[in-house]
Amino acid sequence: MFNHLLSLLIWLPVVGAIPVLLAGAARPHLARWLSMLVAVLTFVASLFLLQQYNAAAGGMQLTESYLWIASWGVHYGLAVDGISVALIVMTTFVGILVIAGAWEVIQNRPHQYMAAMLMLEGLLIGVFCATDALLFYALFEAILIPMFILIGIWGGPRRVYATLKFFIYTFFGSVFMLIALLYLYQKAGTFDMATLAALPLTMKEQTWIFFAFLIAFAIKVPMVPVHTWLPDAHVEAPTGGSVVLAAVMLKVGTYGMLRFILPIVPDAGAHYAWLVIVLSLVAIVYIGYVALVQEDMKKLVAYSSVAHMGFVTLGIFVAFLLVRESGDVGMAQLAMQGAMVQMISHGFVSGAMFTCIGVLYDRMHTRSIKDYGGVINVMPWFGFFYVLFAMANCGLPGTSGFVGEFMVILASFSANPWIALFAAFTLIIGAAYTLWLVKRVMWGDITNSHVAEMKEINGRETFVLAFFAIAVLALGIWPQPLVHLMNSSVSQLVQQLAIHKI
Amino acid sequence: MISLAHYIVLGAVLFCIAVAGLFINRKNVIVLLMSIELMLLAVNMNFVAFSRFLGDVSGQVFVFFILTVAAAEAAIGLAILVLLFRNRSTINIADIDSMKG
Amino acid sequence: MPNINDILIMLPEFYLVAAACLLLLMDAFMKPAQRPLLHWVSIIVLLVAMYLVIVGQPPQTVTAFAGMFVRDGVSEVLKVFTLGVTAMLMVYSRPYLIDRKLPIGEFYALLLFAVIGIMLLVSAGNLITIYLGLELLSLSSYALVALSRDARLTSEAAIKYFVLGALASGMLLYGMSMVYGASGMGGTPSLDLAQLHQVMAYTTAPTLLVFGMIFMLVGIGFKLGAAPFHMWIPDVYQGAPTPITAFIASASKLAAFGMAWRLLDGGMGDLSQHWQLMLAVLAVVSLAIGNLVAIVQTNLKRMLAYSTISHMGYLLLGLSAAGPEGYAASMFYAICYALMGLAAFGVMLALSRAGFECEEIADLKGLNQKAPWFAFLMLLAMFSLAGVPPLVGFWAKALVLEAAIHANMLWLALVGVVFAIIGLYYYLHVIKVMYFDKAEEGGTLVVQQDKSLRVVLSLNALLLLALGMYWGPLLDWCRHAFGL
Amino acid sequence: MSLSTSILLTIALAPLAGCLLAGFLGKFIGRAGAHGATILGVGISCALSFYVLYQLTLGGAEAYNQNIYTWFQIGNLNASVGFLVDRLTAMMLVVVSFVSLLVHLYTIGYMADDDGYTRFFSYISLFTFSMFMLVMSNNFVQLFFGWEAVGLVSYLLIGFWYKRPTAIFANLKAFLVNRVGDFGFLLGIAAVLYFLHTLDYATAFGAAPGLLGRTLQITAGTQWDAATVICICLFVGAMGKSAQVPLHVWLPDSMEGPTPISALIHAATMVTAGIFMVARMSPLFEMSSTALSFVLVIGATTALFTGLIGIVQNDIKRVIAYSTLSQLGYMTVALGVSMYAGAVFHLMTHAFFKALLFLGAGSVIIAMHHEQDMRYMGGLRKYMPITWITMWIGSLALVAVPFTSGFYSKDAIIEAVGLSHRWGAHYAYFCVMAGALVTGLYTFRQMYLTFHGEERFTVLAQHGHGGHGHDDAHADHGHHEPGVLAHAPKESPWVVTVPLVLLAIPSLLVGFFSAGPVLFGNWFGSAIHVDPADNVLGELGQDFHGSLAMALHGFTQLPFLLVLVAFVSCTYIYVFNPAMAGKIKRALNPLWVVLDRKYWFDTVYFAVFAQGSVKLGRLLWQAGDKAAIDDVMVNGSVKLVHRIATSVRRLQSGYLYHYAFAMILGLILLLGGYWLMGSGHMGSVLAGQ
Repeated sequence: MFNHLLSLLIWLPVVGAIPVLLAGAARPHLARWLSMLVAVLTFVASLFLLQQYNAAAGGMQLTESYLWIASWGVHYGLAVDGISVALIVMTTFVGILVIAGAWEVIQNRPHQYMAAMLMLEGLLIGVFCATDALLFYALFEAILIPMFILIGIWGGPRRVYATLKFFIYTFFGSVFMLIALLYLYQKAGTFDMATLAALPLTMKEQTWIFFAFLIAFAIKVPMVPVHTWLPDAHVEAPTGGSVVLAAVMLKVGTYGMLRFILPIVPDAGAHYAWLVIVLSLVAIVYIGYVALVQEDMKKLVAYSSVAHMGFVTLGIFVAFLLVRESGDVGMAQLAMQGAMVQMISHGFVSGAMFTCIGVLYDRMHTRSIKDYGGVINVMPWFGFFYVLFAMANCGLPGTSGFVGEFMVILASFSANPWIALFAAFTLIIGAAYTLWLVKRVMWGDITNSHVAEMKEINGRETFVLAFFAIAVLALGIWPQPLVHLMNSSVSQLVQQLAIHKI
Repeated sequence: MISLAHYIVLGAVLFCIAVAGLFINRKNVIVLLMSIELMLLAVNMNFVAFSRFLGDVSGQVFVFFILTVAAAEAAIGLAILVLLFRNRSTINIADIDSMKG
Repeated sequence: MPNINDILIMLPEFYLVAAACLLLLMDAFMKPAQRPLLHWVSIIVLLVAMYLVIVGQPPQTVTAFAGMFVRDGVSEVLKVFTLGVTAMLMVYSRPYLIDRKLPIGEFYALLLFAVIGIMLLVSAGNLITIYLGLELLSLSSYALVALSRDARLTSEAAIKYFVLGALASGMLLYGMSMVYGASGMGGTPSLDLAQLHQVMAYTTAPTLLVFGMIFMLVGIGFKLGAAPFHMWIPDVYQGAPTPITAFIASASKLAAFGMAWRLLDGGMGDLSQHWQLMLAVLAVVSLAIGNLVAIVQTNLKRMLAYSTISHMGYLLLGLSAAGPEGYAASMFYAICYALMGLAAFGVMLALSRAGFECEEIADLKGLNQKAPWFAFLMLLAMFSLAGVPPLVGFWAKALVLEAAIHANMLWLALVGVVFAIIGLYYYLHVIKVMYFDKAEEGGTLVVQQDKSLRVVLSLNALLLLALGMYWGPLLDWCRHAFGL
Repeated sequence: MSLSTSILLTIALAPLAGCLLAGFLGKFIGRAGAHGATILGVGISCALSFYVLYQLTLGGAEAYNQNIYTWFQIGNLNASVGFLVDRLTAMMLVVVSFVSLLVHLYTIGYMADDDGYTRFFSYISLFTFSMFMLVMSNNFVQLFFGWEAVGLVSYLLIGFWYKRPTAIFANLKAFLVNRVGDFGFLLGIAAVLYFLHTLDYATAFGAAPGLLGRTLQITAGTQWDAATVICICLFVGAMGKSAQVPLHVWLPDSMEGPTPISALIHAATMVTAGIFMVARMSPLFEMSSTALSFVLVIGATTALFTGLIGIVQNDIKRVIAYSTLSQLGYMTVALGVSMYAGAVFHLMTHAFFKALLFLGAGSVIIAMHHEQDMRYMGGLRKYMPITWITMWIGSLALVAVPFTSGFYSKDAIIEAVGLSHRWGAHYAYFCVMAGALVTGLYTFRQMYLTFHGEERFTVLAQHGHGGHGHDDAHADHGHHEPGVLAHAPKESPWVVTVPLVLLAIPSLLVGFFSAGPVLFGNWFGSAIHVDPADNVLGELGQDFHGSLAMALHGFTQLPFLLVLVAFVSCTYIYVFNPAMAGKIKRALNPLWVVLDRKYWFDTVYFAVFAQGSVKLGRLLWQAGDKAAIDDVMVNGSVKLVHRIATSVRRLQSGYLYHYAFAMILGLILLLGGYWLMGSGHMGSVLAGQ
């Protein structure tokens, strides 16, 4: 029954979106419950996946492969390794919370909203288990459509600018990746990622392909200096949109790096690792400062996402340095593992932060920090969650936010103390912008009469936030299960780093 | 003795005149129709010359077709011309610019 | 001596000619009340023709009338899609014609003649057949453009189309005459494409030949609407009645591809190293002008006109690869483009009615609130035109890009994608208007109630999605047509 | 026999359970339930801690070192949560749990009328748990966990009265300054991992000797000694946590929190975590005398100069806060001369008498209706005798009068510094010696201002004890002008005074009984490693002949004389000639200003780091993100495309003849292009035939 588990995971939400859409604007409640049903079923399916996947063995499992386009040898190829499994489970988990979070918040055409969300979820899952480069690319691009709609219809005042910027920005990056893929197809005669990984390439070719890939994924992650679409998109997107964007969509970029840059162009990757590392450090420090002065809560958290994703890219490419220069495989695994954990953790933390901001926004209809102050006085329980997630956001041990950053910093010290020095700077700047936000929003006496009228979070919101909190704490207190899930896959990735293709 | 080259040159000259007529003339649409006819004549000149000198009739056959089509073309052209005149009571090319950009 | 075989081979064409003439007679003797009947009649006629084409499909290439007429894979594919596309188009245009009281009979008859022209053109084996097909198509198109007699823009569009078209075919002919001459120098002169293929090898006047080729290139460029021979496209698209625009944008692009392939690969195959680069240049210019100018358009038809130009640029990418893969990719592109364009214009037709032409982009404001389904169909069409997966437009682009890379023209592929990014903007703009803008009060949007239109249009748009999900068969068909 | 895991787990988790109960179910179990649950939890840990101490000292149990569960396992790197319980830990456990228990008790009285009653109990229990995790850790990861967790609780508690702008400023400041320390600490851990390939104490300490001669390439050409890098990085963490100059600025502000936590967190336990950590890391620190000199100098500076500030403070809690800073300096100095045992010993005694002083101050503050300014106190001794006496006991211990516990710890440190030959020892010796005088000055001044002299407050007409004097909501807005009390001050309830008494006892006696074994008896055993070469404590031990002799000998020593001087002068100034204080202040005005401004640390930090970062951030945002990337690159290119488009569209002039001309042009270009570059092809083609 599990032979087509992955297909099920992809198609269940995508197809499930159709009845939701058909429920129509007339029957919003039917649409909501249907979508919740679909989301829950998907989550259950992903739990089966978790149980089916043999973490100890590692490698690609639950493979499905059908010839899709014969004349091009394109396969409908799906398979997962530990990393994909983790990401997929996170996606489905967040999927439920997003649907619940939008429950009665979205009044304008909820059926379309929910349907778009489900489509998005399905496509994202697809991205995480595609083993055929062309399939990956198609899904990679296709996720833009529902997100474009989500931001454009249910977004804020400048939503049109934001969503166009988001779409064109990301599209811009990926077309070069398409060229690179087609070029690889010329050489290899297939789009199968495993085969491409084995394809020998000269340094010149690798360099060009590397940059083609890099621009595509760097924009998605996003890395400095191609990150400016993210704050706008986040600020304008509806809460659910922001959550999915931050929690899952950004991961597509780093995931792509793992699946394409590492195995296909390892030498160029190693040769230009310093570039990515520098950019990541810039993201951590520079963006930290930028986040510090944001007046808009969502913008602030969006910038902090950029900084946190900096750790993911940092971890991945520090692994290059460690393997190629220090030859320290153990440390490389630590770095890579740290990047992976950071991906998952950031999914939960940023998702939770955006949900919190959504909760505030639904009550006050403003995201500007100066309108708040003393919220804790009227919403103590919400305050608890908010502070918890804030602490996770500035990497407090015991929360998931700490684990990944800790691993990456530790590992990068072995590569070069200076990298660790700049990376560790996030301890200070991260705490600064997050806690200053908390100070201005949560603490203090009530100055704004509207704040005084705010209602404590209701059951639904508590449900959503509580689940996020559980995830954040669980990962923080006992990351080993997650680490174990990805460990063998990570070590295989790291071994690939050492392979020279020239 | 007139060689093939002369005919070809003549055809080319006719063709150039026709083309020139097409974009130098800015007054009258009728002139455009005439230039088009002239262009076709240049083509026919070529075909006939070639087929005569290379001793192959297919060229001349083609010419017949061209002549026929040209007639039809002229008919439609004039019809459109009439239509144009009825709609705007002018056939001055410089005035036909309501669609641009 | 023509024998029965020749007749059989050309049966679909003969049948269509007869049908078209019959249609004219019916139109002449019918009472106005019955005229709408012609609509169904002509659709059936087309479907029957399609059937004839399919069943009569020869196992391998056959020729008729001493090679004047060729039936091979390519012609079959193009014919099938031409007929299909035109049939769909007829469905879309019925309400339009009725609302505006346009002369139904002439419309269908002319459309049929145009289709016959296309069918001749795509299976021409001889310069004469090419010319005849082309002219049959062009002349009927001129007339069709001028069909709504009392519109200012229409007549202007018609005259521009006519004059430029005549100029183009004049150049084509002039080029043909040169080629004919060149073929005679050092060998037996001929108008037969198959024989012209050899000319390069023996001719003593190669320059003449290449010049002829270049003149013919102008004709091809004009028919495709590739810059700088594109000037007619925006004005004609905007001025012509929307159904005609749709026809020019869909069926006659198939014809243009067929003609280009016949002439370039069939006739001038040996000169590929010359026209390859020229086509590449045309492609780049078309991509640039089409995509750039489309951005600043406010009229939807005009915007689609410029987008056509850019799409022809992509099509040329495939052609300029000068190999069967490239041709297959181009044909795939032409077919997909025909479907996409048809869908887009179909939505416009569905939203137009007596006294209201839906052709400004602003007319689509808030369509998602008024008619979500049609907004969705338009969304599919737009994303497909923009080349966003999972819609077929993306795969078409991918194919031609791959062909270009295959022909070691990486730079061309890069130019292609860069302009794809610019192009993205104006398609997204349409979606933005439909989905993100509020419909203004008392908006004029009403969807045609015509069932057949709704159904066929939906199928058409969903086909873009379906093909995007599973485009293998179509591609295989195209490749098979080129013997791959 | 060995310690049982379950006992240790109970010690750690009992307070956590109490915290969760009080925190999440506070609404249901009510105030009594809340303090009942938490006190029970801490009580259990306290009892068990004493049991563990007993086991380790008299019960003959050997140190416990086991992993509880694997935190993560990557390759051969294993990060676990585990306990290392030796005598060092046991002592910390006892101190922490004991003080914590008393503070819990005390809180019942102190916070009686506060709205956040249950929340407060949940916080301090959470703190106790975190502190246990810190001291019981057997590896660096868990250490860091506890390290930051106590920081978090400190953050929450400083900002406990979150309505006060000063409070929420102070807690942010505290957290950030601590983060600066943690920044170094984390790098230190990274360095440990890099050089020793483990995060586990035992393994790391075992491998520590291997650090000898290993270096770290910082920049091309500069090699730093590995041990020095590790130790200094780790010590930076200690500087943050234990408020050593220049990272001391957060501690005085932390007095914004309720007094019980000032006693518990910011005097007795958390701030000493740094000291504990360095003592725990002694095997590493012994590898680098450079690092130790660094520690020494920092400590000495802190000891003297923060003490000086204490002299000019008027807020009773701030005086004690600065004295805490100064005492932490003493401990650090002790570390600096590799006298780890001494440092920990002083840590313990200090915990008792400083907690006592804080709680006493709290008692005074209750009596004064949350008036903390000593200028409006005076003559309180007749109102609150217990507080008065216990605080005198604490003060005597603080100034290290012989026989008090403070004497044994502090005097030993001073002596040891005198003996040490480490670089910077002389400077340190001067500092700690002068520090003794300074300690005396601010301590006696405080006592006199508070309990002696004439009453500088006025009492309004008596009316019923609304107890709203305790009400912090009132205190926040301070709408009673200074020095005016609703009703006369009175002794605090028993829940307040009992802890005072219970703390006074160890403050007096613990030194006398434990000085011998702990300081000179190598009581810590393997827990602390000292390189024999510079084992000053050992030297000191040569002429140690029992606590009694040490105390008597102490009377003749310079430190005691300095204290005497301080006592006499304070007595004269504040009892017999109150006007004198003002005169001296005027006379030494420049000095007074320097101290009053706290050497301008805060001013500079705020201007440079706080405002500076904001300015920098704004600059980067506007110039980088907005201008350079968005306006120029992104929107700029869009505008460019648009401009090109608008110009290109003009080609579409609408005139037929232009269209025709364009076509001709195209033709000519193709022909010309062929003419220019095509001939080459022609040649090749013709050759091919």
